Amino acid sequence: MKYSIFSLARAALSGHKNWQSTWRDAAPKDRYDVIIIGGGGHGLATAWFLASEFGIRNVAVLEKGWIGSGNAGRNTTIIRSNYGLPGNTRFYELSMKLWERMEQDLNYNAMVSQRGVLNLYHSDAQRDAFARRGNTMRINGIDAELLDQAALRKMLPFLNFENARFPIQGGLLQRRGGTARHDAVVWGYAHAASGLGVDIIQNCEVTGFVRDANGKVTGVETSRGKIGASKVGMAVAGSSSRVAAMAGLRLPIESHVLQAFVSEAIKPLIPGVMTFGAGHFYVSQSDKGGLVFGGDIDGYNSYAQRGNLPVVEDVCEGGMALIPMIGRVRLLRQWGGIMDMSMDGTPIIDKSPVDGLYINAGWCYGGFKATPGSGLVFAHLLARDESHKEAARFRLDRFQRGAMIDEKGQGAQPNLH
Amino acid sequence: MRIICPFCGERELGEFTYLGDAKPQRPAADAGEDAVYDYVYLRDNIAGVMSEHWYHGGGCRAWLKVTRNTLTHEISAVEPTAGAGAAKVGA
Amino acid sequence: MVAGAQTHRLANGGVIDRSTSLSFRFDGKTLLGFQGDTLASALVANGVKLVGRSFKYHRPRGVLTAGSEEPNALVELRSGARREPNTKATTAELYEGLEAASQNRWPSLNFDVMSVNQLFAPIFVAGFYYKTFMWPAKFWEAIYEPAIRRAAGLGRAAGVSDPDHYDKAWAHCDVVIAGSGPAGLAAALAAGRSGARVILCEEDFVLGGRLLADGGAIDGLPAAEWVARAVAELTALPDVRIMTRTTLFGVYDGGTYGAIERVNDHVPVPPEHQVRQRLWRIVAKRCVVAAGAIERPIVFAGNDTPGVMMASAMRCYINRYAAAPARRIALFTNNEDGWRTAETAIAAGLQVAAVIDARPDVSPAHRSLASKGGFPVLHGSVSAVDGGKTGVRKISVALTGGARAEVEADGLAVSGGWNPAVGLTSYHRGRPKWRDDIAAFVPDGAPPGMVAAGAANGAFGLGACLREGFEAGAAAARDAGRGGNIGSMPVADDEAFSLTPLWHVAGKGKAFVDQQHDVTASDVELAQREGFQSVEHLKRYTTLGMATDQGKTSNVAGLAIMAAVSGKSIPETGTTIYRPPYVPVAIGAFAGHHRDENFHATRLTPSHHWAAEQGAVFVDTGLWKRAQWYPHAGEKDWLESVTREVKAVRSGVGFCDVSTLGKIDVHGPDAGAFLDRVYINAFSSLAVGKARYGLMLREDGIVYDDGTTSRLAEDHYFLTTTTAKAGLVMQHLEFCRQVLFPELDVQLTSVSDQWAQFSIAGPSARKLLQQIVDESEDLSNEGFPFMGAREVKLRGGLKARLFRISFSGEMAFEISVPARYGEAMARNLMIAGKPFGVTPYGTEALGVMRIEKGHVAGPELNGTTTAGDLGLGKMMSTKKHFIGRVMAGREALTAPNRQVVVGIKPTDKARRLRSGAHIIPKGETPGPDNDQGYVTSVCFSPVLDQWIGLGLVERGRERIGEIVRAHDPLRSEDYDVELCNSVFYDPDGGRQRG
Amino acid sequence: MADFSWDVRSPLDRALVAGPYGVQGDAGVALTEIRNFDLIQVMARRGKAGETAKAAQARFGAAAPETPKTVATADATLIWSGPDQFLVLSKGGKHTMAALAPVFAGSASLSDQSHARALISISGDKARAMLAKLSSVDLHPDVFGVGAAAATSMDHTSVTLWRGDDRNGQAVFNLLVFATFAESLWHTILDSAAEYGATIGHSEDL
Repeated sequence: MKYSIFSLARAALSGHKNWQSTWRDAAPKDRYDVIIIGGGGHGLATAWFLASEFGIRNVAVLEKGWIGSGNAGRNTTIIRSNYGLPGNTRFYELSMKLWERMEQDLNYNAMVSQRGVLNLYHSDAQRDAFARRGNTMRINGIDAELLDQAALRKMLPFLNFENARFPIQGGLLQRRGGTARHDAVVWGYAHAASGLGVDIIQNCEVTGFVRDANGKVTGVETSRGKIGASKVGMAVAGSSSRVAAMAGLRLPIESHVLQAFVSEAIKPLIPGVMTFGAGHFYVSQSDKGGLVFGGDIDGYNSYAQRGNLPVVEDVCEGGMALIPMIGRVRLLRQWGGIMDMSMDGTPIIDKSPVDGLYINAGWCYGGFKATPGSGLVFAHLLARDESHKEAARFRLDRFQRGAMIDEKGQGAQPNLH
Repeated sequence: MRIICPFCGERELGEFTYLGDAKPQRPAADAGEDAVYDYVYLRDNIAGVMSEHWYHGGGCRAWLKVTRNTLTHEISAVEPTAGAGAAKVGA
Repeated sequence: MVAGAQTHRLANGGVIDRSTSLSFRFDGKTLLGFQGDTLASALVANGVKLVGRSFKYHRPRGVLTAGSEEPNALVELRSGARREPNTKATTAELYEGLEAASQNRWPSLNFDVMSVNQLFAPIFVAGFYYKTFMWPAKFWEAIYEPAIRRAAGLGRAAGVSDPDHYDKAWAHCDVVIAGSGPAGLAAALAAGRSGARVILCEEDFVLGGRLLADGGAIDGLPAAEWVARAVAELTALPDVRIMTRTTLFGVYDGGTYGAIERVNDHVPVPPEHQVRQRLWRIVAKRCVVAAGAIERPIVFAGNDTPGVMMASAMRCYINRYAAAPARRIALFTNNEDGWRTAETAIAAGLQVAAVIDARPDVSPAHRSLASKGGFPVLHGSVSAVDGGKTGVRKISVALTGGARAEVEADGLAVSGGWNPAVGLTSYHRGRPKWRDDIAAFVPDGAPPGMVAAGAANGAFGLGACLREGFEAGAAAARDAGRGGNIGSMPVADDEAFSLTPLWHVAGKGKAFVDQQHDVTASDVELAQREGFQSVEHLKRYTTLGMATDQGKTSNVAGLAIMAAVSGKSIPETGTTIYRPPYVPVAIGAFAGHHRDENFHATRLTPSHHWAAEQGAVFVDTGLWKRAQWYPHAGEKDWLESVTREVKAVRSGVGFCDVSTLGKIDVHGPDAGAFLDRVYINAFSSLAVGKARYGLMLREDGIVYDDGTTSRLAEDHYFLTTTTAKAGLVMQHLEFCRQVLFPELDVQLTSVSDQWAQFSIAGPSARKLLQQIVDESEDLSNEGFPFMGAREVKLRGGLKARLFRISFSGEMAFEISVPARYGEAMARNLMIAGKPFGVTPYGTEALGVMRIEKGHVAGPELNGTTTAGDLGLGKMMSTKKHFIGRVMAGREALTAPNRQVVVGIKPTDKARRLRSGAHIIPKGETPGPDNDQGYVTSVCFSPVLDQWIGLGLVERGRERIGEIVRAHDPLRSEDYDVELCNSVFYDPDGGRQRG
Repeated sequence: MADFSWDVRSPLDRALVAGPYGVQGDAGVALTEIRNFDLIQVMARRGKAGETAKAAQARFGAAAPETPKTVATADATLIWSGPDQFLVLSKGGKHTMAALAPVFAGSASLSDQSHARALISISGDKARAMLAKLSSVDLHPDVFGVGAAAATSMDHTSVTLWRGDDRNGQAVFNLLVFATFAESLWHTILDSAAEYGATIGHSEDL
């Protein structure tokens, strides 16, 4: 049933008894043209693009738990394309353009909300770095504005302009940035992909790869039996190294925990998304009214999906330093997601050294905003066996060649990216 | 998390800085690009017990080798690195 | 306004101080309560039934519980800057002058326009918004979302800076105990007696937990008396600390527990010098969770009508607060415990209209109670409740066997059994396990060192609570190595326990599972129908359990209903993951003292206060405050001041405090060999008494840091780092020393704070210095040539370190004196320099001169540049191994088309150059393919009398003289610039050699 | 020829205001800055722990601390500061760089820290309560006794904390903080002490 206000009204008459399942909960077939490991946003988007853009519909998405149970359902829902380095800039803009049409493409309201993303600066050096980045965006046809303090005082009078340790000087604004309802993105892609015949298989954990005599991957072993495939793509943020290891691969990736926080629901207080340039804090307010905020990763390798107290304090200190009016607003929930941090802070989308296995990994904490773009370029790679032009720099061998894409300039130390 | 520094005793996480996996050994001076690439970039990224380098910068400034489970954060052993307490070598 | 009478206050009883009556305001109406009341109990005592409106449908809601699990009775507490949204009336302590307002209604609680939402209820089902508001795309931000956002949310935040203070503290103990009910007190007694260091946290402002409401007899004493004795005994123990108004909200790695103490929330305004709340990090060897259990509702049509209340809450209001939630009470229970409410009501002289018991039969004792109290016992379930915002009027009962009955009452107590508070024990992803005998989840897989006891562990009898608590306390103390005599265990009888699970009564009308989020039983069924069967999907799709009560009263009922409709068992269905904090915690408390100017520490240079006296303008660089420039009267802007300072240096002499540079003593026989490995150039070959510029790479071949390092003795080097990297370089060098090269005999010490260091630059620098150093010191070019370094004696005998190094390009020195002389040094430089027109200069002038000289700094050392990019490739020694050497050779890092440092100046001398402008070939349309680099650093050069800069530009050094575009769309600028030699001033360096 | 005055200024010279602070009445905390001291860091060289210990024993008539504690000698306090390291705190020029250099020649490296730190002495019956806001170290008397020392952090800043001899029945905690952080940390200390009432002063005596 197509979703609309009319179908909703019709359904209401019958007490909503006639709604079908949002996606088909499929059982594994013997083989598929393409198997995607990972039923998160990236995996489901890849399946949808394979079916809708490349006409490959004999596709299965294997999810070890329930779809969206990984980082797709744990992030702080921010979308933006305000990157500064070649490779990132145009890829994230490709993704942003896909966000802008997602709901109509999928017939599912993911609440894509372009309320703006603002990065605050507190020193001349930061301003200059933002100017460089903003100009890169503009040269690539992406919207960006450099605001001074006066403009910010008008726009966000509640920021701490008066007695801040690091006074706010201005900010880099991308008005097209914003947020999207993370779970709805997962359900929307599942809904649409399933509608095109993609099998979404939950509670199906991959336990190994099936290889032929030449070492080519020809399928996967799973908790629900062996499944054959011509090509296997992995989109398993938080488990990339573990899955790659099943194929004997070591990746330039470390897994770290990133915490996220939500406050009690309050009436509208904070307009868009803002990031504090002098501390570890960024925040937006959800449609439900909760302040959704976060900061830095906990800083050490971890697969435990929970955070530590010092980081909670660090993040709230940033919040109070920037927005002293939130002191009495209460933190409602804290949780942690596992970030696969690459060695330069930039993702890897490439064929793996193992024939038949394709990698989509190393998103650090940039994964959510990349969901539609990642789906498209990964589908392109799987369908055509060559990189999409906007993902050509996300090659695995870039570290051997010295062609890192290091926005933060921190080098091969993932916990600093 | 609390780390028992072999020199200072049990201390709060905030006193320590993390570097990463302590297993990769720095290749010899004459090692080639591949060996150094492997050392600098490739990680086992262990889900389980891992040996790590931590720096007690907020305390005695010793670099430590910490054995920690990345699934539970449980710390099973902490020892000084070779150069921490080097005045006692040979003694 | 006349204070309302406490119409529902019982004549006697209660743990309240009737001698202290408090007046307070609710929605503008002045009411009275007593010391010892919560806002909720005071409202109950005043007969207030309607206290709030629900999230989505704006349905009228009353008080449901008497604790932190409350979903409905949320208020905006206090006013103005102290207004605090979503405060639970059930935990807010009453104080004189308390102000509270109901939330999420307009214009008033009684008449709420948004309650029209109920008309749309048929459409506003779970997840309806995912199915609509999609067309046209633009309308989402413009129309739909703003409307939804305004409607959503609950209370309003103050909207202005929080005027109160918060702080944080550490506490250490053997055993921390959460909860001071029978189990918690027993645990504290056992542990305390054994000599353990104990911290007992109680979120309430009175100790006793359920004993306050349900009484009972312990060791033959009335509960209240026993509690008093226990508390007296604990208070007498030196190492036992009792913390009331303190909630243990989280457990973190290594036995660290988070607790929030509401130090002054029970007074209108915190006293001077005191905080509102304090965050505690409690480090404990063991933890006993005695947080009790939460009574769960039964879901039936109209179960959200004001006047419907948890049975245990009703007992609490009657017994603890002597406040009657209703005068004629009906009870709906599926278990033995619920009956206590009927007993309590009768004991308090209230009417019991009927007891509706879902179980096949009730005990003889209760039968006689019914006949004594003259009320019927109806076997069946409540199918509907009649009554609106004025509260319960009539209750329809579906009797076992199909008949129907109606009961008239103004209050309905509901007991669906008890859920142990499994939050704390589940925060490390331990999944609670189902126990059929009590039809509830109990803790399992608790974090190391933590154990649950009493009701929190599914032991609901008073005797069992005492037993489990006492044993847990004793065991915890033992594990912590305390062996003292624990004395005798407190004893009490165990009440009978019988329960017939009942989650949902089918019926017409909305039956609420999550009252705050308006999630109904049919929403759960819809979720199941649409494939959201995993409990996590259920939660996310319906928002069940995501409200401010964190689903304490709704989660289990919700998943039980999901289990029923999906034909699974409850344990198969499982629970969602439990997340800290156990109760919502103010963000201000997590921040503590670290806000405003205390957000981060501040570092001051030795001459800071002197510079302040001179009227210096300071800039934040990292944690440092540095003098940026020293304005003179009449100067129109910073540029005029900076230009004056630069000219003064270039024509005469100036000085600048450069103490912020990282300074490291490198000692030991292998110091030279060590530096050879960390720098790309050689230092073992550096002669004693000489300084050299050094460059460090990261292991990946990218430039890490730079600075001058001097050899003061065979086995002693003095290394300097950039201000920004000082701490990181020290850490890196210690890593090299301790981990990479442990075979080298080298010692490192930071001496950054030991030395006040000044740069003295300009043609007259030597003349000035000669005034200050002892006559015996030879500063001539022969006696102390360029790049010399040595100790010198100053007039008056003070020893200093002197370096003949130049960042400005002028004849310059850096001199270090022990820091406590730093301020004197600045004053003396002014005195000594007077004849030469000495001028103190700040970081801006410093920056101008380094750009004029083409020295690279932070903007060029940006973590992505190689030595070659910076024009320093030749420094890379080919004769030795050093960190970063191998990776620096990779193809992309040595490619001919890399962006390298080059000078840039606008062709129009009047043009201002800006950092961040991009470099585009002349005559081309800017695009990703011809974006060849950008401007990294700019300044107005007094020497060249124009803006100049440095940039990173593709093949820049091969393109000297080429005219290109500086493209700056952000600032709507686009102009021609010339690529030029990065050394704008005195290229052959004659001036600095003097 | 101009004549110069080389007056010394402690890093707390401006921030410290002698007298009462915070809540009036009986002060719960006493804060005293100790000014103008000599502080030398001694770092044993590779394999030279034994020789360094001998040299220290000979010089101070007491063994230097090898674990986190302090050793009080006739005219100096030796404070453990890390593996193979200790600080020599003294007054009146008895143990300066010049004096100690020959003592440890060849066995240890010395670094002058006399001006790199400010020294604050904290006592009073609320000293522990106040320090609990600043320090994550357990200062319970059974755990942190007289002579105990810790290289630790306060407010994300490295400090050296040790417990001196009790003064009229009350514990005394000594705190070495980095000079450039001193003023900032001092204000944090004052904020922490305000609710207990503090009495503030400075002294030239250890």
